[in-house]
Amino acid sequence: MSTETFRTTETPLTQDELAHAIAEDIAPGSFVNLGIGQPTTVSNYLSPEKQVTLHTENGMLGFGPKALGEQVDEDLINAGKIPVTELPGAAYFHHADSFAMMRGGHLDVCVLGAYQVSASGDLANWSTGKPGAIPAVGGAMDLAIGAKDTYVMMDLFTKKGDRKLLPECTFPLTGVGCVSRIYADMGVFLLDGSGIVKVRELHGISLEDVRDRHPGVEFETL
Amino acid sequence: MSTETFRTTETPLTQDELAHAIAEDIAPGSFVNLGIGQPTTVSNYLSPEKQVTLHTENGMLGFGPKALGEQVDEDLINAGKIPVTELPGAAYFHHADSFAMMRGGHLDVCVLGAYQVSASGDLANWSTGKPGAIPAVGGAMDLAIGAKDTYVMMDLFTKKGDRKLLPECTFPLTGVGCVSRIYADMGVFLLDGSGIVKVRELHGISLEDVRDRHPGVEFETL
Amino acid sequence: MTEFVDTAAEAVASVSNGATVLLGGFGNAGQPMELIDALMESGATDLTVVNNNAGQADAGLALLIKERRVAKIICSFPRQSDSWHFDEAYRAGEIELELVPQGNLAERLRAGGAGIGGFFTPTGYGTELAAGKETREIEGRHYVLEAPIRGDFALIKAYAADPYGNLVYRKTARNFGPVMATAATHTIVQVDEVLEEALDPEAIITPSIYTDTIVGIPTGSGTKQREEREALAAGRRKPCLATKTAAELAAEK
Amino acid sequence: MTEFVDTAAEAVASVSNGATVLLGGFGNAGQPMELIDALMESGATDLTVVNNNAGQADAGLALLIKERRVAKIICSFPRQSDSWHFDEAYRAGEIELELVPQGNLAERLRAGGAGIGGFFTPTGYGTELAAGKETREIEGRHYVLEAPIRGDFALIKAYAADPYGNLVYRKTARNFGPVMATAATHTIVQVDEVLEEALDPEAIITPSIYTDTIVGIPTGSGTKQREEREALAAGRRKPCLATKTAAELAAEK
Repeated sequence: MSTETFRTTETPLTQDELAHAIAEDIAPGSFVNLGIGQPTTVSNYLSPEKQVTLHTENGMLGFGPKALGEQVDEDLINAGKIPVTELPGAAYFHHADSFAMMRGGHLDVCVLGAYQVSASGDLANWSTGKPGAIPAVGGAMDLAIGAKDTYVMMDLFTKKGDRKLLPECTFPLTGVGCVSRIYADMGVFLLDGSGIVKVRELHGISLEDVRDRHPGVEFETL
Repeated sequence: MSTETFRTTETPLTQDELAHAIAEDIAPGSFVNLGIGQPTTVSNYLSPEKQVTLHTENGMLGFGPKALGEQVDEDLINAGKIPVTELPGAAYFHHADSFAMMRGGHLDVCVLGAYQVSASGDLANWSTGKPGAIPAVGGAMDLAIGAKDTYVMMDLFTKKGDRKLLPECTFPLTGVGCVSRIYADMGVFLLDGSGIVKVRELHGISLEDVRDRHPGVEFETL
Repeated sequence: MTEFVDTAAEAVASVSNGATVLLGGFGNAGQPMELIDALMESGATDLTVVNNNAGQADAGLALLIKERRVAKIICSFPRQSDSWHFDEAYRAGEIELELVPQGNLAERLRAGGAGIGGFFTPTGYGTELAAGKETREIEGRHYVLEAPIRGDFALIKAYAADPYGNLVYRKTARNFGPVMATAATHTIVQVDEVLEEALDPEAIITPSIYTDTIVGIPTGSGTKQREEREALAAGRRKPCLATKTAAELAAEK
Repeated sequence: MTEFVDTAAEAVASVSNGATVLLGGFGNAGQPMELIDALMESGATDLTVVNNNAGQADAGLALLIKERRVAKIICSFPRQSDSWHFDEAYRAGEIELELVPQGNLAERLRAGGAGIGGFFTPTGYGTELAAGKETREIEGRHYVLEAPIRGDFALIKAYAADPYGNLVYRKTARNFGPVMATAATHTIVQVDEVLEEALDPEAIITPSIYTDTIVGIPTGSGTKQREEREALAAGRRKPCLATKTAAELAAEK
């Protein structure tokens, strides 16, 4: 569990450090869905003693790491369509039951990537709204609203230096007011729907710089 | 299958003859729910060659006759809470799936008892509306609307001689326009929602008498 | 994470006054009798109970009602030949009744567990049980809007649990159990067997995510299941399998 | 009553022009590839297809789209790295797309099979995929009204069928199959194994009432399942079982 006091380090977290930090904050015994891509790396830091059970929306609880060699079975894949393994205690179910599990609020944590997050917790992670692009949403909107806590794992700024935490998202929304925490390379931010962003950690950036680079967003330290 | 021409006999059908007549009209391979009480006796005339599968709304397809002796298992009961047996090919499922099966129109035939049926197919079979009576509906309303065809099995008149086929039901409704056939001791009547009752068979009563005793109901022979 | 406890009393200890409690079972099949008895002992009162029936004879739910510990019951079939305790409480105006068609009850629980805010059902349309409810015609068929039901607790009976908290049921004792397990904040399960190995992941009916507290309590279900297992292992037919059809039995009479 | 046929061509012979066809599968898992190939051969056109994706590479659904046999597709994730045939048809305005969040797609199919006229879902509220749809606030949460989806046909892949037409699936190849089977007027199933004995009634996922036509077609699923069965019979671990945790694997790198 996280200790809820304001912390800083001199340098931004690496992706692995970020994955580790999220894993640390996931309570033992939790049921968790890790989104496709970067969020998947969180599993590298979930120690077996924690007994965290992973959910994949294509119908399984209790999958293990990527399948290797003779473990590979094309009937056993995760939502990213990667062959995975089975852990003892696993269960299979159909798509409607799987999404009922998610929509019904039974998962403890969902970790997702994001293009943008608003100060009130709106999430944009499925479309950049580019004209003429072919849309595809998959389970993004279901995942966004489908856990007791939705954590976003992202860089605080794009490669071009644009901020991703905004007063309002400019990209098409995935979900409204659904994000409770942002785990970014440069800090951990808690959102409670009030619009005021609580800063729990900063890494390689000062609070003053955070404020300067996020006009229109109100920050408070814990 | 029924031959759809008008038929008569001199005497009313006995309950067994009526059960037999209904069984004859159930197509081979049908999935059928037989309501509690008299409708259950239809199963006595379903020959195994017909491969009719019985559904019970408490979560089973493919149950067999009442359990006897060591067959009795209190975890294996029908909707009337009578211990029954299992047939090869049976399947168990939970209550929501069972009623989804019914509500979704997957059963071919449901046979129910009735207090009253209207000429347009409304059914009243759960309450006589007696003031102060404790109400109980069970699965009656789900069964009424939950099959491709809902057959009613009843006497044409009450013991007091009151008609049970009416222009409009006076008892509280179970379902609206849901009955497609009435199998009564004195005749078989087809309802198509038009309000005109098609008479397929009469037993121990003349068409003239039927008309006289059902003012306000329009009858036509096939 | 699922916790395993040793007694029914421990299992229901957290049920508080005023709680909404989903009780599994249809008739005696799947009824968590020992958990209900423990709830009786616990003293929890002012309960809202969801069950298909409203108690029978002088046991289980009927006793809770007799002692006026149930403020409200949501059920489909309260009136039975031996529902005298409910009948008396109801006539005395000492219990509130919400009567729900059985399939709507199951679907409302399913909606509660599945995060559905409401649904249009054809069941009950045009009847007095839909009085005052929103209706809608959709593609020529008439529907009634029904709301989800959720419980603070579910008390259910399954057949076996594995060490991870996954469940399987037994025959028609499955009934409301799997649905209620999804619809409660805290699901308490009594099982005949607590297994040492994981259940077959293909055959699990209630995944561990839905179970919170499990207690092993042998009942008659276990005896029957062992008989069945032994018969199959010995190459004999299942005891519950029909030996004759209804038509054959009727012809013999 | 379920009919068993010998070839995929016979199985899909009744699929008519203009039909709505539910296609099972998520990625390759559970995709009824041989049935889709037969549908391709059959010449049926002007189809509305419901599938999670919109075809990949040069096989199955992608070829149906390439040949402009699909007038409309209802799916959650059409755009993939190898969805070039869909991309081309879509950009040319030659296929209609209804984009549905994956969980709403599953729930709409479930509603279609369960006789539900519509339901309020929180998924998609406040997004452009809910634009123009009825919304409602229920107990402080916002919902969108979604409609059921039904198909004239479902084409799905299960693992095994018993002689009665009951089905079991295999691992995550289960996905949309059981739901689509309930939502179609005529459900066509390809299975790796047609069994001679009845399946365990406790473990059946799709009861025979939902299956209309079944064809046995051996695929790689059968090979893997036999390997698994042999391993278990010999007291070895399942081949697909994890030998190390993700944390251990990561530590080794």
